[in-house]
Amino acid sequence: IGEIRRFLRDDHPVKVPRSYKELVYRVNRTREQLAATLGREPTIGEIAAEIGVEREDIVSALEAVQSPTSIYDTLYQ
Amino acid sequence: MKENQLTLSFSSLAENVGIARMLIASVGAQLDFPINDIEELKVAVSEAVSNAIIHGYHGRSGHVVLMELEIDDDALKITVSDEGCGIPDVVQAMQPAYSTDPERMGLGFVFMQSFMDELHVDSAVDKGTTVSMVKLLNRAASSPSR
Amino acid sequence: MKENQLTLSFSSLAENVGIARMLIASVGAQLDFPINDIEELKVAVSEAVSNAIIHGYHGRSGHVVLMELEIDDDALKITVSDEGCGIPDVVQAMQPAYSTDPERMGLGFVFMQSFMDELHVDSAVDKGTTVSMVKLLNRAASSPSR
Ligand SMILES: Nc1ncnc2c1ncn2[C@@H]1O[C@H](COP(=O)(O)OP(=O)(O)O)[C@@H](O)[C@H]1O
Ligand SMILES: Nc1ncnc2c1ncn2[C@@H]1O[C@H](COP(=O)(O)OP(=O)(O)O)[C@@H](O)[C@H]1O
Ligand SMILES: [Mg+2]
Ligand SMILES: [Mg+2]
Repeated sequence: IGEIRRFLRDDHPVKVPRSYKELVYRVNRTREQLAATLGREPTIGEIAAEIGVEREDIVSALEAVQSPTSIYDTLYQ
Repeated sequence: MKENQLTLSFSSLAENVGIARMLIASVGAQLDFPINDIEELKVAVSEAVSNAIIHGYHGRSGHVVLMELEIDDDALKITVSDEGCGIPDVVQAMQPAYSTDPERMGLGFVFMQSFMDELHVDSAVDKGTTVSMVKLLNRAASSPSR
Repeated sequence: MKENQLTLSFSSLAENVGIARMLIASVGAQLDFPINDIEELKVAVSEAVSNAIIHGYHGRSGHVVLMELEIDDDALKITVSDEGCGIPDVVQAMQPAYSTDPERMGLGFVFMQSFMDELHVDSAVDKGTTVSMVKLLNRAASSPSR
Protein backbone atom coordinates (compact mmCIF):
# COMPACT_ATOMS: atom_id res chain seq x y z
CA ILE A 1 0.00 0.00 0.00
CA GLY A 2 2.86 2.34 0.80
CA GLU A 3 4.04 1.93 -2.76
CA ILE A 4 0.67 2.85 -4.18
CA ARG A 5 0.27 5.69 -1.77
CA ARG A 6 3.68 6.98 -2.80
CA PHE A 7 2.69 6.92 -6.46
CA LEU A 8 -0.53 8.70 -5.86
CA ARG A 9 1.17 11.38 -3.85
CA ASP A 10 4.12 11.82 -6.18
CA ASP A 11 2.01 12.03 -9.29
CA HIS A 12 -0.24 14.72 -7.97
CA PRO A 13 1.71 16.85 -5.61
CA VAL A 14 -0.57 19.87 -5.55
CA LYS A 15 -3.46 21.76 -6.94
CA VAL A 16 -6.73 19.96 -7.16
CA PRO A 17 -9.21 22.42 -8.59
CA ARG A 18 -12.36 22.74 -6.53
CA SER A 19 -14.49 21.73 -9.51
CA TYR A 20 -12.75 18.34 -9.65
CA LYS A 21 -13.58 17.73 -6.01
CA GLU A 22 -17.19 18.69 -6.61
CA LEU A 23 -17.39 16.44 -9.64
CA VAL A 24 -16.00 13.47 -7.73
CA TYR A 25 -18.54 14.11 -4.99
CA ARG A 26 -21.35 14.09 -7.57
CA VAL A 27 -19.91 10.99 -9.23
CA ASN A 28 -19.91 9.09 -5.95
CA ARG A 29 -23.42 10.18 -5.07
CA THR A 30 -24.77 9.37 -8.54
CA ARG A 31 -23.03 6.02 -8.48
CA GLU A 32 -24.80 5.09 -5.25
CA GLN A 33 -28.18 6.25 -6.53
CA LEU A 34 -27.83 4.39 -9.82
CA ALA A 35 -26.58 1.25 -8.09
CA ALA A 36 -29.73 1.29 -5.95
CA THR A 37 -32.09 1.68 -8.91
CA LEU A 38 -30.24 -0.62 -11.32
CA GLY A 39 -29.39 -3.33 -8.81
CA ARG A 40 -25.78 -3.41 -10.07
CA GLU A 41 -22.80 -1.15 -10.37
CA PRO A 42 -23.44 1.55 -12.98
CA THR A 43 -20.90 1.98 -15.77
CA ILE A 44 -18.90 5.17 -16.07
CA GLY A 45 -20.98 6.05 -19.14
CA GLU A 46 -24.23 5.73 -17.19
CA ILE A 47 -22.87 7.99 -14.47
CA ALA A 48 -21.57 10.53 -17.01
CA ALA A 49 -24.94 10.63 -18.78
CA GLU A 50 -26.80 11.07 -15.50
CA ILE A 51 -24.63 14.00 -14.43
CA GLY A 52 -24.32 15.45 -17.93
CA VAL A 53 -20.54 15.43 -18.29
CA GLU A 54 -18.06 13.60 -20.51
CA ARG A 55 -16.53 10.31 -19.38
CA GLU A 56 -13.16 11.99 -19.88
CA ASP A 57 -14.02 14.58 -17.25
CA ILE A 58 -14.80 11.87 -14.72
CA VAL A 59 -11.55 10.06 -15.48
CA SER A 60 -9.52 13.26 -15.03
CA ALA A 61 -11.35 14.24 -11.86
CA LEU A 62 -10.93 10.82 -10.26
CA GLU A 63 -7.24 10.78 -11.05
CA ALA A 64 -6.73 14.34 -9.81
CA VAL A 65 -8.44 14.00 -6.45
CA GLN A 66 -7.73 10.35 -5.81
CA SER A 67 -6.73 10.10 -2.19
CA PRO A 68 -4.79 7.30 -0.53
CA THR A 69 -7.94 6.61 1.49
CA SER A 70 -10.08 5.99 -1.55
CA ILE A 71 -7.61 3.60 -3.10
CA TYR A 72 -7.25 1.87 0.25
CA ASP A 73 -11.01 1.37 0.31
CA THR A 74 -10.87 0.03 -3.21
CA LEU A 75 -8.25 -2.50 -2.27
CA TYR A 76 -9.91 -3.71 0.90
CA GLN A 77 -13.58 -3.51 0.18
CA MET B 1 -16.72 -3.90 -32.57
CA LYS B 2 -13.58 -3.79 -34.65
CA GLU B 3 -10.47 -5.00 -32.94
CA ASN B 4 -8.46 -2.17 -31.51
CA GLN B 5 -4.77 -2.10 -30.69
CA LEU B 6 -2.82 0.57 -28.86
CA THR B 7 0.84 0.46 -27.95
CA LEU B 8 2.56 2.95 -25.68
CA SER B 9 6.33 2.87 -25.43
CA PHE B 10 7.96 5.22 -22.95
CA SER B 11 11.16 6.12 -21.15
CA SER B 12 11.84 4.37 -17.83
CA LEU B 13 10.97 7.39 -15.70
CA ALA B 14 8.81 7.34 -12.58
CA GLU B 15 6.59 10.15 -13.92
CA ASN B 16 5.45 7.87 -16.74
CA VAL B 17 3.70 5.52 -14.32
CA GLY B 18 0.97 8.16 -14.03
CA ILE B 19 0.77 8.53 -17.81
CA ALA B 20 0.37 4.77 -18.28
CA ARG B 21 -2.30 4.76 -15.60
CA MET B 22 -4.24 7.55 -17.32
CA LEU B 23 -4.02 5.69 -20.61
CA ILE B 24 -5.58 2.56 -19.16
CA ALA B 25 -8.21 4.69 -17.39
CA SER B 26 -9.18 6.33 -20.69
CA VAL B 27 -9.42 2.96 -22.38
CA GLY B 28 -11.47 1.61 -19.46
CA ALA B 29 -13.81 4.60 -19.77
CA GLN B 30 -14.08 4.05 -23.51
CA LEU B 31 -15.06 0.44 -22.83
CA ASP B 32 -17.64 1.70 -20.33
CA PHE B 33 -16.46 -0.23 -17.29
CA PRO B 34 -17.85 0.59 -13.86
CA ILE B 35 -15.66 3.08 -11.99
CA ASN B 36 -14.39 0.45 -9.60
CA ASP B 37 -13.08 -1.71 -12.44
CA ILE B 38 -11.33 1.33 -13.89
CA GLU B 39 -9.64 1.97 -10.55
CA GLU B 40 -8.53 -1.66 -10.44
CA LEU B 41 -7.14 -1.50 -13.98
CA LYS B 42 -5.17 1.57 -12.93
CA VAL B 43 -3.67 -0.22 -9.94
CA ALA B 44 -2.75 -3.34 -11.95
CA VAL B 45 -1.06 -1.25 -14.66
CA SER B 46 0.72 0.95 -12.10
CA GLU B 47 2.14 -2.12 -10.41
CA ALA B 48 3.33 -3.74 -13.62
CA VAL B 49 4.86 -0.54 -15.00
CA SER B 50 6.54 0.43 -11.74
CA ASN B 51 8.00 -3.06 -11.44
CA ALA B 52 9.51 -2.68 -14.91
CA ILE B 53 11.09 0.66 -13.97
CA ILE B 54 12.08 -0.06 -10.36
CA HIS B 55 13.09 -3.72 -10.58
CA GLY B 56 13.65 -4.38 -14.29
CA TYR B 57 15.76 -1.27 -14.86
CA HIS B 58 16.83 -0.66 -11.23
CA GLY B 59 15.25 2.79 -11.42
CA ARG B 60 17.65 3.91 -14.13
CA SER B 61 16.51 6.18 -16.92
CA GLY B 62 17.41 5.69 -20.56
CA HIS B 63 15.49 2.46 -21.01
CA VAL B 64 12.16 1.74 -22.61
CA VAL B 65 8.98 0.21 -21.19
CA LEU B 66 6.30 -1.11 -23.51
CA MET B 67 2.59 -1.27 -22.76
CA GLU B 68 0.45 -3.00 -25.37
CA LEU B 69 -3.33 -3.03 -25.33
CA GLU B 70 -5.49 -5.28 -27.43
CA ILE B 71 -9.25 -4.97 -27.33
CA ASP B 72 -11.68 -7.35 -28.96
CA ASP B 73 -15.30 -8.25 -28.31
CA ASP B 74 -14.55 -10.33 -25.25
CA ALA B 75 -11.50 -8.98 -23.53
CA LEU B 76 -8.99 -6.25 -22.89
CA LYS B 77 -5.47 -7.66 -23.01
CA ILE B 78 -2.66 -5.69 -21.42
CA THR B 79 1.01 -6.55 -21.86
CA VAL B 80 3.73 -4.67 -20.00
CA SER B 81 7.27 -5.55 -20.92
CA ASP B 82 10.82 -4.47 -20.23
CA GLU B 83 14.24 -5.57 -21.42
CA GLY B 84 15.70 -5.34 -17.96
CA CYS B 85 17.35 -7.72 -15.49
CA GLY B 86 14.63 -10.39 -15.54
CA ILE B 87 13.34 -12.56 -12.69
CA PRO B 88 15.31 -15.71 -11.76
CA ASP B 89 12.35 -17.47 -10.10
CA VAL B 90 8.95 -16.23 -11.24
CA VAL B 91 6.93 -18.52 -8.97
CA GLN B 92 8.78 -17.22 -5.94
CA ALA B 93 8.52 -13.58 -7.09
CA MET B 94 4.75 -13.90 -7.35
CA GLN B 95 4.33 -15.11 -3.76
CA PRO B 96 2.44 -12.63 -1.55
CA ALA B 97 4.84 -10.44 0.45
CA TYR B 98 7.89 -11.63 -1.49
CA SER B 99 10.17 -8.78 -2.50
CA THR B 100 13.86 -8.51 -3.28
CA ASP B 101 13.73 -5.05 -1.73
CA PRO B 102 13.28 -5.03 2.06
CA GLU B 103 11.62 -1.61 1.82
CA ARG B 104 8.81 -2.88 -0.38
CA MET B 105 5.61 -4.73 0.36
CA GLY B 106 5.84 -7.45 -2.26
CA LEU B 107 2.16 -7.11 -3.14
CA GLY B 108 2.38 -5.93 -6.75
CA PHE B 109 1.72 -9.32 -8.32
CA VAL B 110 -0.98 -10.00 -5.72
CA PHE B 111 -2.88 -6.89 -6.84
CA MET B 112 -2.46 -7.75 -10.52
CA GLN B 113 -3.71 -11.27 -9.84
CA SER B 114 -6.75 -10.23 -7.85
CA PHE B 115 -7.82 -7.33 -10.09
CA MET B 116 -7.40 -9.03 -13.45
CA ASP B 117 -9.06 -12.15 -14.84
CA GLU B 118 -5.77 -13.60 -16.07
CA LEU B 119 -2.12 -12.98 -15.31
CA HIS B 120 0.94 -14.54 -16.91
CA VAL B 121 4.54 -13.60 -16.27
CA ASP B 122 7.33 -14.53 -18.66
CA SER B 123 10.85 -13.64 -17.69
CA ALA B 124 14.45 -14.47 -18.51
CA VAL B 125 17.46 -13.24 -16.56
CA ASP B 126 19.26 -10.42 -18.37
CA LYS B 127 16.67 -10.57 -21.16
CA GLY B 128 13.65 -8.97 -19.52
CA THR B 129 10.14 -9.51 -18.29
CA THR B 130 6.72 -9.58 -19.93
CA VAL B 131 3.57 -9.38 -17.83
CA SER B 132 0.35 -10.28 -19.67
CA MET B 133 -2.99 -9.53 -18.10
CA VAL B 134 -6.55 -10.06 -19.32
CA LYS B 135 -9.71 -8.29 -18.20
CA LEU B 136 -12.90 -9.86 -19.54
CA LEU B 137 -15.48 -7.45 -20.88
CA ASN B 138 -18.74 -9.19 -19.88
CA ARG B 139 -20.46 -6.91 -22.33
CA ALA B 140 -23.78 -8.72 -22.34
CA ALA B 141 -24.06 -10.21 -18.87
CA SER B 142 -24.19 -7.79 -15.99
CA SER B 143 -22.39 -9.28 -13.04
CA PRO B 144 -24.27 -8.39 -9.87
CA SER B 145 -21.16 -8.96 -7.76
CA ARG B 146 -19.48 -5.92 -9.27
CA MET C 1 14.76 17.13 -16.04
CA LYS C 2 15.71 14.03 -17.97
CA GLU C 3 14.50 13.84 -21.50
CA ASN C 4 11.31 11.88 -21.79
CA GLN C 5 9.91 10.14 -24.85
CA LEU C 6 6.53 8.54 -25.26
CA THR C 7 5.15 6.97 -28.41
CA LEU C 8 1.57 5.84 -28.85
CA SER C 9 0.67 3.83 -31.91
CA PHE C 10 -2.96 2.95 -32.42
CA SER C 11 -5.53 1.58 -34.85
CA SER C 12 -7.22 4.06 -37.17
CA LEU C 13 -10.51 4.09 -35.27
CA ALA C 14 -12.51 7.18 -34.35
CA GLU C 15 -12.69 6.14 -30.70
CA ASN C 16 -8.92 6.48 -30.43
CA VAL C 17 -9.08 10.24 -30.98
CA GLY C 18 -10.35 10.53 -27.41
CA ILE C 19 -7.58 8.26 -26.13
CA ALA C 20 -4.89 10.36 -27.83
CA ARG C 21 -6.52 13.49 -26.41
CA MET C 22 -6.46 12.06 -22.89
CA LEU C 23 -2.82 11.08 -23.29
CA ILE C 24 -1.75 14.60 -24.23
CA ALA C 25 -3.88 15.97 -21.38
CA SER C 26 -2.06 13.75 -18.86
CA VAL C 27 1.31 14.78 -20.25
CA GLY C 28 0.27 18.45 -20.14
CA ALA C 29 -0.86 18.05 -16.54
CA GLN C 30 2.41 16.29 -15.71
CA LEU C 31 4.29 19.26 -17.19
CA ASP C 32 2.15 21.56 -15.07
CA PHE C 33 0.71 23.56 -17.95
CA PRO C 34 -2.16 25.91 -17.14
CA ILE C 35 -5.59 24.38 -17.79
CA ASN C 36 -6.08 26.62 -20.81
CA ASP C 37 -2.93 25.37 -22.47
CA ILE C 38 -3.96 21.79 -21.76
CA GLU C 39 -7.29 22.40 -23.50
CA GLU C 40 -5.41 23.82 -26.48
CA LEU C 41 -3.05 20.85 -26.62
CA LYS C 42 -6.08 18.57 -26.61
CA VAL C 43 -7.63 20.42 -29.54
CA ALA C 44 -4.40 20.44 -31.57
CA VAL C 45 -3.87 16.71 -31.03
CA SER C 46 -7.51 15.86 -31.76
CA GLU C 47 -7.32 17.75 -35.05
CA ALA C 48 -4.08 16.12 -36.15
CA VAL C 49 -5.20 12.62 -35.17
CA SER C 50 -8.65 12.93 -36.70
CA ASN C 51 -7.11 14.24 -39.92
CA ALA C 52 -4.90 11.14 -40.07
CA ILE C 53 -7.92 8.85 -39.61
CA ILE C 54 -10.52 10.74 -41.67
CA HIS C 55 -8.38 12.12 -44.51
CA GLY C 56 -5.19 10.04 -44.44
CA TYR C 57 -6.98 6.69 -44.21
CA HIS C 58 -10.40 7.80 -45.53
CA GLY C 59 -11.99 6.66 -42.28
CA ARG C 60 -10.99 3.05 -42.87
CA SER C 61 -9.91 0.82 -40.02
CA GLY C 62 -6.95 -1.53 -40.13
CA HIS C 63 -4.31 1.18 -40.38
CA VAL C 64 -1.98 2.64 -37.80
CA VAL C 65 -1.58 6.21 -36.52
CA LEU C 66 1.55 7.19 -34.62
CA MET C 67 1.78 9.91 -31.99
CA GLU C 68 5.26 10.64 -30.70
CA LEU C 69 5.97 12.91 -27.74
CA GLU C 70 9.38 14.24 -26.86
CA ILE C 71 9.88 16.32 -23.76
CA ASP C 72 13.05 18.15 -22.84
CA ASP C 73 13.80 21.18 -20.70
CA ASP C 74 12.48 23.67 -23.23
CA ALA C 75 9.71 22.11 -25.21
CA LEU C 76 7.10 19.46 -25.76
CA LYS C 77 7.33 18.12 -29.31
CA ILE C 78 4.36 16.27 -30.74
CA THR C 79 4.49 14.34 -33.99
CA VAL C 80 1.39 12.75 -35.48
CA SER C 81 1.93 10.62 -38.55
CA ASP C 82 0.07 8.32 -40.87
CA GLU C 83 0.98 6.26 -43.91
CA GLY C 84 -2.15 7.28 -45.74
CA CYS C 85 -3.00 9.07 -48.97
CA GLY C 86 -0.86 12.16 -48.39
CA ILE C 87 -1.56 15.79 -49.28
CA PRO C 88 -0.82 16.95 -52.85
CA ASP C 89 -0.50 20.66 -51.95
CA VAL C 90 0.34 21.29 -48.30
CA VAL C 91 0.31 25.10 -48.55
CA GLN C 92 -3.19 25.03 -49.97
CA ALA C 93 -4.39 22.44 -47.43
CA MET C 94 -3.25 24.69 -44.59
CA GLN C 95 -5.27 27.70 -45.79
CA PRO C 96 -8.08 28.67 -43.43
CA ALA C 97 -11.42 27.19 -44.52
CA TYR C 98 -9.80 24.94 -47.13
CA SER C 99 -11.15 21.42 -47.04
CA THR C 100 -11.43 18.63 -49.59
CA ASP C 101 -14.66 17.64 -47.87
CA PRO C 102 -17.55 20.09 -48.39
CA GLU C 103 -19.07 18.97 -45.09
CA ARG C 104 -16.03 20.06 -43.08
CA MET C 105 -14.88 23.44 -41.82
CA GLY C 106 -11.26 23.33 -42.94
CA LEU C 107 -10.06 24.78 -39.65
CA GLY C 108 -7.97 21.90 -38.29
CA PHE C 109 -4.61 23.31 -39.36
CA VAL C 110 -5.69 26.79 -38.24
CA PHE C 111 -6.27 25.51 -34.71
CA MET C 112 -2.97 23.62 -34.66
CA GLN C 113 -1.16 26.72 -35.90
CA SER C 114 -2.71 29.08 -33.39
CA PHE C 115 -2.50 26.80 -30.35
CA MET C 116 1.05 25.56 -30.85
CA ASP C 117 4.31 27.50 -31.01
CA GLU C 118 5.49 25.68 -34.13
CA LEU C 119 3.79 23.62 -36.80
CA HIS C 120 5.37 21.77 -39.71
CA VAL C 121 3.60 19.49 -42.14
CA ASP C 122 5.46 16.99 -44.28
CA SER C 123 3.49 14.98 -46.77
CA ALA C 124 3.90 12.88 -49.86
CA VAL C 125 1.06 11.54 -51.99
CA ASP C 126 0.45 7.82 -51.35
CA LYS C 127 3.24 7.83 -48.75
CA GLY C 128 1.61 9.62 -45.87
CA THR C 129 1.64 12.72 -43.70
CA THR C 130 3.66 13.83 -40.68
CA VAL C 131 2.51 16.77 -38.58
CA SER C 132 5.13 18.11 -36.16
CA MET C 133 4.09 20.55 -33.47
CA VAL C 134 6.07 22.24 -30.71
CA LYS C 135 4.80 23.75 -27.48
CA LEU C 136 7.42 25.73 -25.58
CA LEU C 137 7.55 25.10 -21.86
CA ASN C 138 8.52 28.59 -20.61
CA ARG C 139 9.33 26.89 -17.36
CA ALA C 140 11.10 29.88 -15.83
CA ALA C 141 9.49 32.89 -17.50
CA SER C 142 5.77 33.34 -17.11
CA SER C 143 4.29 34.82 -20.24
CA PRO C 144 1.71 37.44 -19.26
CA SER C 145 -0.20 36.93 -22.49
CA ARG C 146 -1.33 33.52 -21.34
N1 LIG D 1 9.79 -6.31 -14.29
C1 LIG D 1 10.55 -6.91 -13.34
N2 LIG D 1 11.88 -7.09 -13.53
C2 LIG D 1 12.65 -7.69 -12.60
N3 LIG D 1 12.17 -8.14 -11.42
C3 LIG D 1 10.87 -8.00 -11.17
C4 LIG D 1 9.99 -7.38 -12.10
N4 LIG D 1 8.74 -7.39 -11.58
C5 LIG D 1 8.84 -7.97 -10.38
N5 LIG D 1 10.11 -8.35 -10.11
C6 LIG D 1 10.58 -9.06 -8.91
O1 LIG D 1 9.46 -9.63 -8.25
C7 LIG D 1 9.39 -9.18 -6.90
C8 LIG D 1 7.93 -9.06 -6.46
O2 LIG D 1 7.27 -8.03 -7.17
P1 LIG D 1 6.00 -7.31 -6.51
O3 LIG D 1 5.01 -8.36 -6.14
O4 LIG D 1 5.53 -6.23 -7.42
O5 LIG D 1 6.56 -6.69 -5.16
P2 LIG D 1 7.50 -5.43 -4.92
O6 LIG D 1 7.52 -4.58 -6.18
O7 LIG D 1 6.86 -4.71 -3.77
O8 LIG D 1 8.88 -5.96 -4.59
C9 LIG D 1 10.16 -7.88 -6.89
O9 LIG D 1 10.68 -7.59 -5.60
C10 LIG D 1 11.26 -8.15 -7.90
O10 LIG D 1 12.32 -8.85 -7.32
N1 LIG E 1 -3.31 13.41 -42.54
C1 LIG E 1 -3.86 13.86 -43.70
N2 LIG E 1 -3.84 13.06 -44.80
C2 LIG E 1 -4.38 13.50 -45.96
N3 LIG E 1 -4.94 14.71 -46.12
C3 LIG E 1 -4.98 15.54 -45.08
C4 LIG E 1 -4.43 15.17 -43.82
N4 LIG E 1 -4.60 16.21 -42.96
C5 LIG E 1 -5.20 17.18 -43.66
N5 LIG E 1 -5.45 16.80 -44.94
C6 LIG E 1 -6.07 17.62 -46.00
O1 LIG E 1 -6.01 18.97 -45.58
C7 LIG E 1 -7.33 19.53 -45.59
C8 LIG E 1 -7.45 20.57 -44.49
O2 LIG E 1 -7.39 19.98 -43.20
P1 LIG E 1 -8.07 20.69 -41.97
O3 LIG E 1 -7.54 22.08 -41.87
O4 LIG E 1 -7.91 19.85 -40.77
O5 LIG E 1 -9.60 20.80 -42.38
P2 LIG E 1 -10.74 19.65 -42.44
O6 LIG E 1 -10.25 18.46 -41.69
O7 LIG E 1 -11.93 20.28 -41.80
O8 LIG E 1 -10.94 19.34 -43.88
C9 LIG E 1 -8.26 18.35 -45.45
O9 LIG E 1 -9.54 18.63 -46.00
C10 LIG E 1 -7.52 17.27 -46.23
O10 LIG E 1 -7.75 17.37 -47.62
MG1 LIG F 1 5.97 -4.14 -7.37
MG1 LIG G 1 -9.26 18.43 -39.90
